[in-house]
Amino acid sequence: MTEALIVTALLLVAGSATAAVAVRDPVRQSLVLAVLGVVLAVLFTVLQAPDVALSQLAVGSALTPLLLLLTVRKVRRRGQRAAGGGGGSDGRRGGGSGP
Amino acid sequence: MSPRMRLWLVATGGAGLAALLVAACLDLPRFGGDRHPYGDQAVEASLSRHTANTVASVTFDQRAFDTLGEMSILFAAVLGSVVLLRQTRDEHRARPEPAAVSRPVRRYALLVLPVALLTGLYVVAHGQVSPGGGFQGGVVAATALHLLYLGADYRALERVRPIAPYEAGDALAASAYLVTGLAALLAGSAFLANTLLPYGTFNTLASAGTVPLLNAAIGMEVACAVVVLLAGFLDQAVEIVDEGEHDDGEYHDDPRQRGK
Amino acid sequence: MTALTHVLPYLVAAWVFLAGCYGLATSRNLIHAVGCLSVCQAATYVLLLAVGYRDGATAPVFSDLAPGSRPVVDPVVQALALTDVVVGATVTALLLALVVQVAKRHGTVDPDELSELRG
Amino acid sequence: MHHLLPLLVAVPLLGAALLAAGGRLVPRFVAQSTACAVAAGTAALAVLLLTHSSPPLTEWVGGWEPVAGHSVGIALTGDGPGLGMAALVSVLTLAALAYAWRSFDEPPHGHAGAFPALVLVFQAGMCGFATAGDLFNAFVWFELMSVVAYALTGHRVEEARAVQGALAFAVVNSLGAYALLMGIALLYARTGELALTEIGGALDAHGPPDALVLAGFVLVLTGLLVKAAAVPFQFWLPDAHAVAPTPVCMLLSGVMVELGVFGVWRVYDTVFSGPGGLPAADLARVLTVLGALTAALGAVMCWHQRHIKRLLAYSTIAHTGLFLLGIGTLTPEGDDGVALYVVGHAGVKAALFACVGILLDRYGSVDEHVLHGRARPLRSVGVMVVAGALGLAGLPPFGTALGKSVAEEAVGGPLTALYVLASAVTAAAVLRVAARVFLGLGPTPEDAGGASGADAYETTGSGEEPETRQRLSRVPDTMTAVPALLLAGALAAGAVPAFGNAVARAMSEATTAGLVHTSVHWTPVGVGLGLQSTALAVALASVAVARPGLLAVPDRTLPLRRLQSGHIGDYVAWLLLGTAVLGALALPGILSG
Repeated sequence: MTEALIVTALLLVAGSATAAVAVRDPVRQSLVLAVLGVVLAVLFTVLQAPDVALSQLAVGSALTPLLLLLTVRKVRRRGQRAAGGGGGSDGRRGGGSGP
Repeated sequence: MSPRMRLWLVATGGAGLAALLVAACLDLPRFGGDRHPYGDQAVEASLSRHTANTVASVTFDQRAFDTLGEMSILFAAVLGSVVLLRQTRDEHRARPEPAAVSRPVRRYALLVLPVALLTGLYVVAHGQVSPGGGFQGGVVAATALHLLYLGADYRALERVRPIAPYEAGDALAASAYLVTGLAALLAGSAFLANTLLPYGTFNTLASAGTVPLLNAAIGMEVACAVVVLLAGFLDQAVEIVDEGEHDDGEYHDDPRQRGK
Repeated sequence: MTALTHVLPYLVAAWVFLAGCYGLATSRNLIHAVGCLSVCQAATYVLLLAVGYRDGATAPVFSDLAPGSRPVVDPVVQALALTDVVVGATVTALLLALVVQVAKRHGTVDPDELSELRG
Repeated sequence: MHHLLPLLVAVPLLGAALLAAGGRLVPRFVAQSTACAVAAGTAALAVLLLTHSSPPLTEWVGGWEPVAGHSVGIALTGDGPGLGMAALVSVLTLAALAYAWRSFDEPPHGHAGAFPALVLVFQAGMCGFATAGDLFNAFVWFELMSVVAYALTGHRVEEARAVQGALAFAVVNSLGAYALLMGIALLYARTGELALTEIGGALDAHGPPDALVLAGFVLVLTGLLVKAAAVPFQFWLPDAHAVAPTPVCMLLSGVMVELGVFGVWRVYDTVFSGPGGLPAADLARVLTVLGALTAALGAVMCWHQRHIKRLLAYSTIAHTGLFLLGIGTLTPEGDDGVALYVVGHAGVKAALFACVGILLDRYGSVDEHVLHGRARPLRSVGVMVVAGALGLAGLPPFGTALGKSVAEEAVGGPLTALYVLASAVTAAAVLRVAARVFLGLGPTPEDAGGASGADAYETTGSGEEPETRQRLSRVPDTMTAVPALLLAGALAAGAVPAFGNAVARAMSEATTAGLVHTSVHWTPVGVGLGLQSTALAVALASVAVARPGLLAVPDRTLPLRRLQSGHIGDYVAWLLLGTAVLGALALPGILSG
């Protein structure tokens, strides 16, 4: 019984990790990463590591995706303007080495 | 390098590494094996110090020096992201408009907030007897504060969360951990030795000597650190506006739609 | 237990690590790349905890368990993994802070479009 | 005395915490003096411990002394090399903080203490790594110094290059750290130990090495070699070192990279050198091949830079290659030579970065072509740059020269030639810069306006902003005193005979428990080789300045430059390939054993 649980959890981890890499859109990726965090927490519980499972749940499925989403939001907010005004590569780049 | 070339490189290197790792996996002791010399001794050492949660004993007593390093990493990351996400000279702040929150959401958030905060504190306080401790409780408590953002709005969050005290709290918690360690040294024992307090009664809150103290210090450090980290990112995402962005004041996109 | 389950956890860890590396190398978006790096890190948790597992054992917490009554899994790897989780979160935060600044200063988060620092 | 070992970490950390908590309440002056005092105190402590490190100190943190030969605690190793690195780290930290006293002028609003606090945490991480006697603990400090280094590198967030370089640095080094952690987990699975010597003992008890030991070795070495910037893990280094604030560059190039080499030496010596570890021939092959490639690539790329900080960064790569070659001999002489070389190099390289920092703050550029002849008034700085270049070349009696000559004799054969060549080329590049920038020799470069020529695959140094609030009109005394003192230190390391012998004694006590006595002294051959590479450097530099066309063959090196693409995906791909190469290089001994 435990063995079946462990194998299932392991396969889920492998699957969701692969999905997290394969999904190229950062917003979707952060959702998949949240799922990966939950699945990892389940795996750790089955592996009798409740301490790690708790922190993985807090960090991996809440904090990290939240940070990723906030970053996406910041970057997108810039991107909208850049797409509209062509300000993508504005004059504040560092150096004279651009081609 | 062209993407094609890079792919070849990744394939070659990845295949080599994969072969190495698979060969190593086949040589590993089988999964679930019975030989854990260090672990068994750690359990004994934990029981000898009246610590019911062995993991807490390893983290805050036997290998407390690792935890010092880990705490410093967190401390450094907080300091680093404060520096990296600072408002630069070419940026200004735009006050976000207050957004209307539907009543059920508000009620839910304000109801859950104290519960979550208490849960966090409980988890911190019981680190030495049950799973959990400073890290887990700290993150929960810090995240709980951000329910305010969901339930009220960003301004309400900013009122209960002036950043400066949290930054100071982060640093003071780190100092508290260090001072506990130094106190043991001054008392004639080794740095971070768990010899200052009686080991107490097994499986009660007052057990395990200095473990609860270090646990509390970590809990405070983590909670403050997470608050400051999230604040830095929220600031960037919601308030700070640079030249490349919408700054005409018409931007009322509710961050919650994406932030949650 | 069958022979496969004796190594499966290790193989899963190896797979997750390599998948993360692949994503990191081929990423077209720096935010995505940071996500891939945290996938790589997930591999280290899995490996550590798999190494410390013991068949039929329980969690190393003696609050409702008489010491010595049942075997427990290795608490040391759990402490290591705990450290690792926190380290991972902080590194992610710092990397994302840098990505935010890259987006501001370069106007893009596509690594193919970053044209500085060559040669 | 051994109880004081953890203080090397605790004192700077406490200082940093106090600065972070109280930094906003005190004026900048107070924050800086506090930081300097803490760094100086730690340096004094490190030196004090160093004088008591014979026989080597061991501390079990938390008082977990071994019971029946085994401890559940963490071991700290206070031997000569470890404490020597800690002392070097602390002295350089003090130098960097003193240098930043006047020059580095950008505290984030309300965070006057943030920069010095970060530097102190950096110091703590490096000291912790240097004295770690436990593999996982070493990882923790390794990660701490990495995390601080990312933040410090990206400190000037307004600069496009700074944030890009910091990001590349962070991604590559984090991946390396995770590889290191995977390796630790594998070794733990086999041995059930974390203390370095215990892992080694348990490996030996298990029997001859197999694929698991190989994988553990490769993964651990990947992490350390990424830090040491060995080929093909080196790409992050020029990107990061070229953009980091000058005081940070002094620490990155002066000690952090060398700590990677130190880690390789320490881990091999304690974990893999026994019969259950990796055969010596394999490690020698790995280090010789990678070291030779690193030295050659670093030297070639160094020669072809015009961004002066980047040039110095590549010269660090070249010298790291030489260090790897030296420890790759696996002889006591090689170790002695490298130890001394590292000390001398730290002084010289930090001094050179400090001088370039002065150029940046005074003229707002670090481009060799743009600055042509403009720094004539800064005569003393010019003298120091030339002295530093001669130190790089290995002119006796610099500490670099003594260390290099000892290592050269240890490696022997064609590798000696590589030693002479690599050090000569890196020194020649710096001499060329000095001649053009401080003396205005040679024809004015055509692209002195700062625009890059037809070859766009190049990083110029003209886009850099001064680190002070405005360009300096007068160079503060602290900024010139620091490089002068550092150079004097590098000179003393070679000129004071007792120093070399002390280093040799410390190394032999750490490795062979004092059974093999080596002594470090000047030999006629060594002095001859030092003079030879200096002469070569001067000759190369004169030709380059007088006849720029003669040595400028960018076309042939273009493929090499194209590899340095600034693309994070490329760097990760190279890292994967490098791991596979490491495995392949170390494989023969496993197969035959």
